[in-house]
Amino acid sequence: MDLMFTEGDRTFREEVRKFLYDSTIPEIRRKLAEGLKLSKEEIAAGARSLYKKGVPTWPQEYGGTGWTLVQQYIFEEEVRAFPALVKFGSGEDLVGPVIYTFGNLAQKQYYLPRIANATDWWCQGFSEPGAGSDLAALKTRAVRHGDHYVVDGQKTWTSSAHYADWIFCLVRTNLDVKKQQGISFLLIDIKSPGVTVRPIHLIDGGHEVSEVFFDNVHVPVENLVGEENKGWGYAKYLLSNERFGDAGVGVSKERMWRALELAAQTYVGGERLADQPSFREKVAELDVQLKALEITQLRAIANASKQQGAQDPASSILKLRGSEVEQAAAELLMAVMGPNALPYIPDEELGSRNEPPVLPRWAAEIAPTYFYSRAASIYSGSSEIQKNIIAKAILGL
Amino acid sequence: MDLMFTEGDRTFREEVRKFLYDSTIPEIRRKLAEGLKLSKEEIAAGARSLYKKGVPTWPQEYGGTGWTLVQQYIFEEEVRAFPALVKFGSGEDLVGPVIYTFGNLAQKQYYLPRIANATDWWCQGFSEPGAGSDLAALKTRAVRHGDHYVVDGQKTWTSSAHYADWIFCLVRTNLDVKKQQGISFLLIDIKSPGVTVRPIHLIDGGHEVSEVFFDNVHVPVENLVGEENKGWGYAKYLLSNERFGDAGVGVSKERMWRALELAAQTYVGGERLADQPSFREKVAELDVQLKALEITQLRAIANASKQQGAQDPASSILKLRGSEVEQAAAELLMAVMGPNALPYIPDEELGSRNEPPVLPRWAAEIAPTYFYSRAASIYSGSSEIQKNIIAKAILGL
Amino acid sequence: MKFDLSEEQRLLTESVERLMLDSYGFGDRRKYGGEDPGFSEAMWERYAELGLLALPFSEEYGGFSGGPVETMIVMEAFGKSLILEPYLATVVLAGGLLRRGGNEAQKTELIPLIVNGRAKLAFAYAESQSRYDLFHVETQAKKQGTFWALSGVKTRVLHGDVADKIIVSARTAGGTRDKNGIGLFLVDVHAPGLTRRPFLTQDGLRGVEIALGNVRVDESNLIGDPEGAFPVISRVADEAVTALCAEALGCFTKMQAITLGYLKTREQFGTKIGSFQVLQHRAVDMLVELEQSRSMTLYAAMMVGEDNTIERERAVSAAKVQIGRSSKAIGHQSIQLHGGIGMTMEYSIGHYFKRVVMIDMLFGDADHHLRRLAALGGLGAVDSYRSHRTMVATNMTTAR
Amino acid sequence: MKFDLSEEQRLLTESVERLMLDSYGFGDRRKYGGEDPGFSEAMWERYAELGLLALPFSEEYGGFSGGPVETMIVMEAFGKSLILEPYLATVVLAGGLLRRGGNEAQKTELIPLIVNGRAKLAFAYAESQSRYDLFHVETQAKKQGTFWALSGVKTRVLHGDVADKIIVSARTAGGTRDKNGIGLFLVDVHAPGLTRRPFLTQDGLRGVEIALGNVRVDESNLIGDPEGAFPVISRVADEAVTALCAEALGCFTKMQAITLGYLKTREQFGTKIGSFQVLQHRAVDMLVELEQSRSMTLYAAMMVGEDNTIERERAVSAAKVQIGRSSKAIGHQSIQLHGGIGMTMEYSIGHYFKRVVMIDMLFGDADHHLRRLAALGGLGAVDSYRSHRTMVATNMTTAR
Repeated sequence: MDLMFTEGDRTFREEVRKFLYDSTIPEIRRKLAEGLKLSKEEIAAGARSLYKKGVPTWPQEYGGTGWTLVQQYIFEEEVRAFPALVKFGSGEDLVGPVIYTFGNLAQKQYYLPRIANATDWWCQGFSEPGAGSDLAALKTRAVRHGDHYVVDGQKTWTSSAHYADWIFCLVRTNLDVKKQQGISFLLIDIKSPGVTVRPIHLIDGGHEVSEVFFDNVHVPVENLVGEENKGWGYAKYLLSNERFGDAGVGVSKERMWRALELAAQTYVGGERLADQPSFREKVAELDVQLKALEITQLRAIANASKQQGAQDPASSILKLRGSEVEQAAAELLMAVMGPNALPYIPDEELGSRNEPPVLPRWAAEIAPTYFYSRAASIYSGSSEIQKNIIAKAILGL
Repeated sequence: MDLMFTEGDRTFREEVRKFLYDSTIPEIRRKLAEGLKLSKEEIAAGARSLYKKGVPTWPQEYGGTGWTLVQQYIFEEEVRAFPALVKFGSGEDLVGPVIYTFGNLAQKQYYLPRIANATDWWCQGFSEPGAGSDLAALKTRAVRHGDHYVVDGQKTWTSSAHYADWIFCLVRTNLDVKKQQGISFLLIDIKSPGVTVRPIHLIDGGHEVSEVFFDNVHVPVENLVGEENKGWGYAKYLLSNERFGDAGVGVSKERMWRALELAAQTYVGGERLADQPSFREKVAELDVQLKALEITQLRAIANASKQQGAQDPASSILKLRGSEVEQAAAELLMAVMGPNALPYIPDEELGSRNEPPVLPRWAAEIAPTYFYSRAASIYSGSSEIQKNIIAKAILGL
Repeated sequence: MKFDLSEEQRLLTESVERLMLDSYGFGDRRKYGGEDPGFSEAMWERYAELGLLALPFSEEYGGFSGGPVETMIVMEAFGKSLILEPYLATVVLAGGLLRRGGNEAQKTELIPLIVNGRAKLAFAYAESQSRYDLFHVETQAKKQGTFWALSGVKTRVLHGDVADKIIVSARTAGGTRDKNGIGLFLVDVHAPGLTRRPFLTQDGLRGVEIALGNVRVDESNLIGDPEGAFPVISRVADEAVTALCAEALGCFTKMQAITLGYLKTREQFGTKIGSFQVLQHRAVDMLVELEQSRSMTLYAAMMVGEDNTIERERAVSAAKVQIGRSSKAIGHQSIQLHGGIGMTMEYSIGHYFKRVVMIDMLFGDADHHLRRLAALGGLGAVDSYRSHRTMVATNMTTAR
Repeated sequence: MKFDLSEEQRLLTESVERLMLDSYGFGDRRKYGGEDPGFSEAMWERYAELGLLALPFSEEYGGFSGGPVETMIVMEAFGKSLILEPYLATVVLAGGLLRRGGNEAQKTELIPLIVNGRAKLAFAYAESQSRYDLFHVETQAKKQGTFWALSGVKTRVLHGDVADKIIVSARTAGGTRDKNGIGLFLVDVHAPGLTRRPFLTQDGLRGVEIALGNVRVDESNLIGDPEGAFPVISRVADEAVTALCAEALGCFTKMQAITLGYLKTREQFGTKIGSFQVLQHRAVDMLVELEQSRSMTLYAAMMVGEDNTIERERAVSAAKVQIGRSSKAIGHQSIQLHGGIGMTMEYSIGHYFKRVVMIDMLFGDADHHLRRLAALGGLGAVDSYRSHRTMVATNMTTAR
């Protein structure tokens, strides 16, 4: 057992730092550091600068870097700390792996390069209003007519659909079988006639998710991934990738860091908050939770490197525990901010305001961050669903 | 709305104090204050001194004081603070009310005075090893033969059975109906041939509960309370009384008080623990919970005084929340005691030891108190059962 | 000990709840909030007609001499509807300062205007560095002949956008964090040198930051002792905290009811989600929090009239701790039990959540009040318990 | 980064787990504990035969030069069986003090005896007022010619009843709470003036209190610098904490398995109780705690060899915080899920519970270590994160 990063890992980290230093666009870095929103064009430019050596998490044959999971972890950590993290939709993390694992040659050749050079922004069409946690209960239908499917139905909670060029969807292609068995995986050009995107405003005041309506939308049959009615299997593969990466250690670290920055500028009862023992203990408590999560994440990575595909107990708790720690970090930020979190400053005003002058600009984002953090235990399979899965799959209950 | 105690209540409290001062046996008070165990004889003597004006919680016609619920609450509070609290089995709180509510004249005349003058120690024979939280699944049988029942079976978790003169039991008298409908309520002389009491040692090291075996035990039919096969209803009445009184505000207060006493003599990092802000905040947190519980208890009393029998949301949470607060108070005590809680001193040695000299004598009881506190959320209907009941009865889920 | 309402209190409850039911549904609230001035002037008139604006004032000024229980009743009902009107600012805060600190002339002039709904007021107590310390005042008031000249910046002045007059706390003597040396000044919003910068709050209300550039305030607009206003401010803040506890309790009550309703109707996996045991137990946890919050709100209402400052502050802080903890517990739980829909602006539960989070941050969050309570020695039950036991022990020893 | 065991480590794991499986069931433990000396001498011999007693010592004294991972492996297996033997006292504590502080003569004499199972030792560090502060030493050691004279009372000396020699910390200089001025003395238990008062522990172990009345200790039995032993004590304590984390992890693993087994077999309301969703989710909570504890135990094992004191102490404290919190969480949950049976002495789960509670109280409970961690500035990840970001920012500014 050697629990340290290897010499090779450490060298890799240095290389990543140099790479980021050389290739990141300064203006994007500055905006990220100040918590400002980026435009779609800026995100695309940022993604292209990050993808210079290939898509970090993909195999080399599909335009990826071919890095190990540990290298990917180090890259992600450095990118986040730099900060240079941008996510150009869910092409890299979600649909890309499905395409190179289950897609045909034509699909690989067409779609993968367009993700790798940040041309196509993808969004995910899984959730539906009637389904919620019961994902397989989806109702959006795709009926085959000759060389195309006709799609009718509705998706919801679709992240960044308003930016997207493409949407990958689970659709029902057979009504006569068990619900999991009649589902197919379709790639749909979001500009197709009959597709309507309508924003959902969330309680943080932002617009991140949308409803997507399909009314008699024609989709060529060559946009079917894998086999018809086998989509549930591809979706499970995708979701296990999504959950695996979802411990959110980097997000939580960054929140803790911001809380400490802010606490160093905040006076409570005439004393610097950052110096008060009870505050320091509160932070230390979170620090322990976060370290435990991080080691658990590393264990899961080590285990996954060893035997691809198998699930160990450590990985199954990443999403569950990760969302709790993320939420605790958001609460900590909020507690530090205190009454100054009261004012609401709409996104569009954020750039032009300099007030309140004693606080960093990202201060205005703190209450919305806290509000939005409540979604972390709901999206990508709620905590209740995660617990049901673990109870069944890991504990055999 | 007048949320204060009335002038009459305050006068009553003064009277109680004077009564306790006049009638309590000093030696018993001393032992209670030092956390020492009392003998059965001492408990009987203590109970007789408390019952001088009648049994506090009973109606006057059966030898009770006829006090209001508020007066009973004040009496209990004062008795505990004095301290003079002794419980001579479960005659007063559990079986007494069943007998005067559902028993016949002969039963009332025979049993009630023997409780009121601390002659008969009663214990409760409800739980069985196979039943656990599913109380109605009990298997102890009572088969009628002429003028007596023959009882066979086993009870468990029977508190102070080794002291008891009588045991009141739920027994199955009909196997052919729904489980709740074939249960009867029997009063059994524990010295009857065929009754065996075997101690269960709990993890606190004490002997408080026992198993009670019934092997061909003959019980006269006149010992049946109410009607045959109607015992479940009487048991529910009894349990609702038990839970109602079970918020344990007094127990928790006393634990918090002891924790503060001990913290005033304890130095941590060279400083008095009682003076450290983070400790004081921890206590204050418990203090808030305890006050909320106490007011909720008073609300339940006020509501019960108004409409006897009806359950309001406040009363349904008393047992549930009460056990949590009791446990939190035990944890606080344990945290204050710290490493000095390590030594285990058996009961029989407690009287003869004076060491460790810097600590009060009840210090040796702290770890056992903490261990035993875990039972609070298990006995008298576990927290899970309470939540099931509340979800159904109060929330309609 | 009576937890029942008196006949008058019952009538008050019924009338305010009826008004809310008729005119303050979630859709009404969205409408009121979406138009200037961000609340309903019509509702404000209704409050005046019903006497709600007159509640805490004594009868000689047109009031009803109501106490903390009456305010609790109104605020709880307001909480259920998430009202937007400046009741706390005008009646509880500014009204409280006038009641407790104002002179005869000030009361005679202003209280009838409040009661009739013709004047709205606000209280500017916060500064950007003050956090929850009401005595941390850097805004200066300097005496110049018969005037006072005020300079400084006050932040988070809730409803200062619609106020006709604003009561400003300012330092007349002493150091930045002294409790002595603070005065209260009644300032006209149109006074030269006063500028207001409006902002929205996270929970859909409005407020202003005020910059005071040598604003002249006549001696007649000084409220009470120019150096001794802090006890009045502190007492009114305790009353405001008690009122906010009641408002939060109203919110909790609705959050619990809405969530329970959702559990009983929403179907997943082919069944009502309320049939899942885990969700049932969570609903029970919410009920427990709600009832504990109700108990502590009652306790605060019972104790906030107490003249013994320590006893009053202990009780009020304890209640605010409970309410703050429950805001998180009930807020998080109710959103989680809803799933995604609970996160949307179209649905009501998130708005309740944001309101209770903001209530936690008004006049001290749970951690702040826990510190205050700990510094005051806790609720004091332990003191009295100990002294009682010691007394008895002494008596008994003497007797032997 | 490798979480896999090496071949040698795998063999060690197998052999110790095999031994426990064969000879240390719950029934065996009751038997061993019920007879004098409160553990099994036979098992102690088996540990010697298997080389477990030799593990951390260097080969020149007959040891195997094992590191923290090897100790972790053994302690985790021991935790699963709740062993009663004085391994921590003899090998980890006294052995650690000898390894790190002893001179050549002392090591040559004593370590082979430990390795062969022929000597048992104990460490007397605690005093009744010292709580968790290892430097709070009032027991006096005064130099008298070639002797030291020790006087004072040491409490909570685990396994001091069976020890042949006890290493005693005593003050040679400085004030009561100074870190300087502490020496370590190897004291024979039969030395004149030394009396032992035995006690049982809450979790079924044995220990003594030691009274030292002018006990003469030869200069040759002084371990290391007479005034500078604290760094050694502190380092060995960190190693003991790491070992205890692993023992607790073993306990947790069994508690989780036993409870899961109970959920799968116990029937109530006509069904296996493991089919109730609420209990399923609780079982998941236990698993999460277990895995987080495993991660932090690994982290402590990885860092306890670190020579940088601050980094080491941060990591060890963080692990002890996690283990302490999990002791409560897993302990409470496993008893609750069992119901009444979990409260009885006849059943195993309560014994595990008591052990993990006592582990929390050895060498500092979770609150103590949280304070230490907070005082050390947390785990430091934030420092490096910040310095990294600042560095990058500076570079980029320069570059522009």
